[in-house]
Amino acid sequence: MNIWAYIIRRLLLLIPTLLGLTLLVFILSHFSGNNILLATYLNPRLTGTARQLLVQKLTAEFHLNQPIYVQYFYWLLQVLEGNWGFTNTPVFSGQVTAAIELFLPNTVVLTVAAAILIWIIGVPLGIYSAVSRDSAADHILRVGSFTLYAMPIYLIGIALIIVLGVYFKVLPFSGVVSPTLVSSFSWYINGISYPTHVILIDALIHGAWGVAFDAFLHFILPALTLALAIVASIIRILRSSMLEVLDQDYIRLARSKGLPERTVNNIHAQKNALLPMITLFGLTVAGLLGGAVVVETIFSYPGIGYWTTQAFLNSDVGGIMASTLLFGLILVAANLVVDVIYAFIDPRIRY
Amino acid sequence: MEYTLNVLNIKEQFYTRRGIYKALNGVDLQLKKGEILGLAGESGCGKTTLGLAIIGLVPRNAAIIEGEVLINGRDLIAPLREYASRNSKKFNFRKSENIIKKLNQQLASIRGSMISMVFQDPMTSLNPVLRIGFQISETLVTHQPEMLAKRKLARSRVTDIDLRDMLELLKNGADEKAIRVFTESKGLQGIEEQVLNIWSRSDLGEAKKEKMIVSLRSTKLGSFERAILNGVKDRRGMGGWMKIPGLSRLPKSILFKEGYRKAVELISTLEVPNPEEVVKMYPHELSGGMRQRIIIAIALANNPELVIMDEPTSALDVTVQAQILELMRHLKQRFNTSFILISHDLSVLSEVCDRIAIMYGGRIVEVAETDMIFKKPLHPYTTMLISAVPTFQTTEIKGISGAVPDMRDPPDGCMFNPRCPYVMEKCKIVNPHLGEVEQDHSVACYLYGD
Amino acid sequence: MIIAARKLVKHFEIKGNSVFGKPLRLKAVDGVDIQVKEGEIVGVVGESGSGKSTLGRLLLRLLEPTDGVVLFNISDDVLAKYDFYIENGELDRAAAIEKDYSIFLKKGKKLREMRKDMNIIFQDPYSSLDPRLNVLDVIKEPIQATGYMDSDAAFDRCMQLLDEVGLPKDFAYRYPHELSGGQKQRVAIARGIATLPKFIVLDEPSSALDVSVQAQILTLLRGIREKYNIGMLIITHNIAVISYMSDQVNVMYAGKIVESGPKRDIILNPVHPYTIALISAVPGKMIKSNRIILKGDTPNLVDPPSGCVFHPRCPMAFDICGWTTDEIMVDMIFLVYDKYADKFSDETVVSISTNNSLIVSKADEKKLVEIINLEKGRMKSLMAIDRVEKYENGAELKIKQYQVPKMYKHDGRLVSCLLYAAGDQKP
Amino acid sequence: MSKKTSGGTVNTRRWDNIKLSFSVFFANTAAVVGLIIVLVYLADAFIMQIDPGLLGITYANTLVPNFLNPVPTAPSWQHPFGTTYPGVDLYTSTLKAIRIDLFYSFLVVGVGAVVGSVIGVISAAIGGMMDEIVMRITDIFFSIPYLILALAIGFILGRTLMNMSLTLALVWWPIYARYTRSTTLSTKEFTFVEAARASGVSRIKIIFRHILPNSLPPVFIQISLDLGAIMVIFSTLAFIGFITNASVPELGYLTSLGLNYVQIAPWAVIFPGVVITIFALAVNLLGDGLRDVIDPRRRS
Repeated sequence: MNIWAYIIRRLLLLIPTLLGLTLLVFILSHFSGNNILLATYLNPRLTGTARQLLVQKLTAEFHLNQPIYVQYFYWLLQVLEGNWGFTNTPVFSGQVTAAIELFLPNTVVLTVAAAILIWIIGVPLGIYSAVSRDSAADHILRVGSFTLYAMPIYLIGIALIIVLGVYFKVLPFSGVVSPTLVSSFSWYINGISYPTHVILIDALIHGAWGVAFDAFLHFILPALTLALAIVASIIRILRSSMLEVLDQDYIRLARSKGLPERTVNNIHAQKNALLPMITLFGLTVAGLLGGAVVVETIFSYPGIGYWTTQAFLNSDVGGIMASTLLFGLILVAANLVVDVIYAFIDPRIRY
Repeated sequence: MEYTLNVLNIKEQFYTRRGIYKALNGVDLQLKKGEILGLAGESGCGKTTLGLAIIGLVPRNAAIIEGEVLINGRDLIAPLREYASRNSKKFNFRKSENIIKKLNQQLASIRGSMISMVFQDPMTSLNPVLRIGFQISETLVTHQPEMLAKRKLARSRVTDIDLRDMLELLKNGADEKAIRVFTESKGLQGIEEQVLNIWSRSDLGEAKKEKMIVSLRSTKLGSFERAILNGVKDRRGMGGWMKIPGLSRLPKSILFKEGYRKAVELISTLEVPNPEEVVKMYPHELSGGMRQRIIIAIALANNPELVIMDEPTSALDVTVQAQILELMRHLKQRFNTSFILISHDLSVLSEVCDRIAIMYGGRIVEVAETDMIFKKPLHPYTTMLISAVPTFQTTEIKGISGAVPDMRDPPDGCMFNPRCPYVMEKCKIVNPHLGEVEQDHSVACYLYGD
Repeated sequence: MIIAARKLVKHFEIKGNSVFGKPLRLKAVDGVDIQVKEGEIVGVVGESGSGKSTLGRLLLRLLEPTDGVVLFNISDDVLAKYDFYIENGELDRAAAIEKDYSIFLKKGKKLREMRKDMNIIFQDPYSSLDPRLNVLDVIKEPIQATGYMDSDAAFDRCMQLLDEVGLPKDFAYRYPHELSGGQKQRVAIARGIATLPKFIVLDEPSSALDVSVQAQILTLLRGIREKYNIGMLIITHNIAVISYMSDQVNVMYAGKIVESGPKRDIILNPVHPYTIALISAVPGKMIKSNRIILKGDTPNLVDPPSGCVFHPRCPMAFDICGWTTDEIMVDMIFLVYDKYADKFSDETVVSISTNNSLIVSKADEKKLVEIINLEKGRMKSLMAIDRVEKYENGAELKIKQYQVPKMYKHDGRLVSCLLYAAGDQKP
Repeated sequence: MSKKTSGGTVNTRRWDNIKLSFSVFFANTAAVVGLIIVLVYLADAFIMQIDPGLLGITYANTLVPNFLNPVPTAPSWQHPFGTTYPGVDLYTSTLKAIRIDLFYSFLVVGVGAVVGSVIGVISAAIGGMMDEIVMRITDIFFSIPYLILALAIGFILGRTLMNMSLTLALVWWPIYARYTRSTTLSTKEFTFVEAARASGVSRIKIIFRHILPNSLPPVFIQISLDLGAIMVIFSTLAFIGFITNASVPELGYLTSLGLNYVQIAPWAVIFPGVVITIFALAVNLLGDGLRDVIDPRRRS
């Protein structure tokens, strides 16, 4: 079957998913009546008659007097145009799109760093654990990954804080940069030259090495927590998938060819065990995004997740709905990319 | 008598949760050079276990408690036996796994070069994510890198005139030997098999063959490449710098390229159509019959002394099975290799085997030449097995009453005694040993003496 | 006839290549006529993918057909009438007969009653018994589901059945995983004959078993036929089993029956090229000498060969067996670019021009004719070239129209091969 | 008569089977440890429900603060786990919290599993358009990270314990729907289903007699395995502030109470966290052992 036909089919499947996703968010924001939708788009700073006028304007714009499916349609139009409403939380107050612009880069950097860590740590350990099955190292790895798997993310974070932050005092564990340093760089305070909204990168761009180093230290614990929370399942799944592959007929044939054990493991077994892991990457993204909410909250790391919990705790409907939609879009996109990559990489065309 | 393979009193057990499964209970087997031996029996009789034990591929819950597998006098499975005899009471999975890993390392130089195996299911035996050519050339690069180097060097040295001379010779009906003499006189060893293979291909027209032979001469090799190939050819450096991961990549990629060429030649002799395209394919693009040919090509790639074929045609259709059996008859003539052909189907064995051994309950109960097994079966089990198979002529078939023994708790004495119509008192006490009752006809049954 | 199928067709839809286009259709069974008499064993033999299992399931209405009818329990003269109506286009009258006998038109109670009269025994005894039911429940199932007997009688009937299939009575309370393969198959047989059906499909009943057990099972099945006069359809890839079991034999290839007739005639004197090759391929010492080795594999059923489905592999194929321009082009390309490359210029191009002609540009038509005549013997597709004409600077190859074989009567059997087309049907 | 004697042999054979299952399970030491831990947790919950006085606890449903000494104190004889803000004894609070967490976790799993498996079975059994629609709906649920979705739904429903478990059930059912659907579909493929059809068994009877009994057991195992994971997520939601009521003994909430004192009183966050981890770990170990028992491959 033609790979492009598959990709087109996959893209077509995206349409119902996206419609469903937006519909779900719309229904959620609509659940207690029109006023919540209105609240999303009402600039919280306005008062008095100006507010009245806006309510009228919004009612007209979103056709709030009409049946709900008409409202959905107009809401969808607004969302497509980039009008996601307003958010009002202690960490940010204003246009949702501005909030996303501010918080999203931090979350992206955090999750990407964690994802890289996960694969660097998880893949070799998982394979090693399977290849040296029942050895002492395998037992330790299994107990370790089992325990990590059972731990709530926040406990992993707190444990790291207690050990590395409180007991050894080697790493900071709150915010993205030390408060004492903030005054030393004017570009941050004034918000003038703030191209990526990620202090670590911005500091590097400005050549502020001291700030960058400090930001990097702040970055280690959140990234490590997020990575540890997910890596356990990667190790476990990879181990069992590798063990399954090692039982296959073609591995027996490879051995009967007289290939060195190293070649059997590295070429014949690993390739087959790692290929399905690509599809697992989509699941990893889901785990990472969910985990980011908790991790960012614990470490006061200014990402989407932190903003979401703040919105949640402060009853800010604009923030909640926007981040739900945003996370959904990211996940859908990630799954799409994974499926397409997999279609290209796996020679067995199985779709 | 010099035997290619000598299996002596091999006993193998599997440790399972429900008890010890006694898979092999003292098997003796000899195989002459160039012989095809058939191994027949019903499921659970231990025929596949025996095949795997010979090549040393045992599962991790297996223990070989006794016996030897001698290939050209070398004892293959000694470590397993020694481990099992040291730990006869307790069985430890982790230790057994370590022993098996060590055994795999030890046998790596023998497997694929001296002894190789073809497995039952062609659909699952090839690695789904590696190209056919890679899977064939892998075994060549591992065991015969110098041969590959020689081929490539010969191609770089050969001149147009040499090739045209050879073509002339072939057109005048020269045989293999004449070409060999010619290449040796020119110092071009390695080119002759390439020329001969192209010439003997039946899927190509003459004009194309000529074109291919003339274009065998390759462009000049770089001096670095030449140095590497010379090193590989003289087996220099293979032990040393070839092992360093980064450095070995270049020679390996050169050798693999050559391996693909050799793979094309190999599978073209196995009558695979369009071999040039097939080597670039993945297994799932081929039919079952074609995959089995590829697996046979892998097994034969290094001209091994012994090939064990475990039910090579059972998963295939009758007409495809006929193709493969036909192919095996050709191979028997071409290669001077010994085969062990394992099958539950006596009629398949009767087509290609010189001798047939019948297994029951982890033992060989009868061995004889193929004709003798059918004309004059001695063991009651053999007789009953043959009369249970329906053929075009038969109007009456007889099943064997009773069931195969539970090998976790096998009967005392002869394993067949609970189902045997001629059972005697002593059958239930002591196992009869396999003795020669006629020339080249051995049977393990008290009906024919002790 | 206990059962008769007419023009039975089953196409499975599979995921297609195009995005919006029609799904591809796998033609598993493509126009099959078959019938089984009371107490007769009819064999269907074929290789994997020949559609034989699908046929068995259609006859029991375990699958709904794409087209065609299956008439159940129909007397010979009614069937003859039906065939007559169909042949003469009297469809109303045919439909009236279908209404009474077609299994696909039965509903509700009638359907359940029909189920009482037919059953199936599967190949794999491991998955054909529910692991959570004991033997008694398994055997009781058809008795109770079809209302054949009430609950008390059913128990005694089960005991009787266990005895019948050679199992001790205390097996009634065992679970499938406690039984060996042969014992499981005996239980499946007991379930199959529990309601004393008139017709049973045996789908590879012995393929998963060892030969010694296979012999027991086959003998048991033959005994049951003798005793109860049940009509059976045995489906298998094993010709020896067919030869041992059946009275009539049907050979299937790529969804079609290619030869059908009494066992003796077909096994000992096959006439269809495929049957000849299939029977000669059976391993064993006896018939090795004149074996025919077929080239290639069974065809892709999504896009089966045109004309006779067997023609690409047929050693006896001739000009109108179904050669298409595609097939001829492949062979012409081999000749022009490979075998006789020295006789053509490098710029020669082979292309398909219309439905029945090929263009070879920049080539001498005389040379082409010479080569075609020379190679006809080896490359059967070239036989379909009717004539070679000059065309611009090259040549045009005109292709003969192929014919689709029907079932021809020949030597006491039906055979679907143009070689045996009778006088007036002769091409 | 014959019925009786054979019944006897059935019983012994069944007993052998059970004995084998037990021996397989008890050969796995980790699983046995898991079982014991789970039993201890259940016993604690039981005592808290019936008579908390047995463990010297008076108010099983609320935390008892001590505003006289709100700052966390280190573990001592009086407070084996120490105290957390505002002067709450951690040991007794944990004992109380186990009951609350277990109850709501069971609720989530129960509601989610019932809804999900019913939808999954129907979807697989009917197939066609119905199946397609169910698949698309679950796709939509899977396209949002569950924690976010839980926050969004929780936001609408309101922040109470009961709503929190309803929220999680809403987020969780698609997982069971998918899982049940796949096991049902694979059971449908077995020839015994076809054999039943050939024997004239009706569609509905086939579903109840053949398909469900064979496809539900693995679902049940999965469900029991999820108990640990659900408890972890439940406490996570509580930790990030789902619960507003300040006196609920819930493990995640207990952890969050000590968060501000992490530098001076690490025990205040470690103890409640460890209690959850141990339970999740035990459930996983137990599940592994159970899987050994039903998997015929691992049995032999």
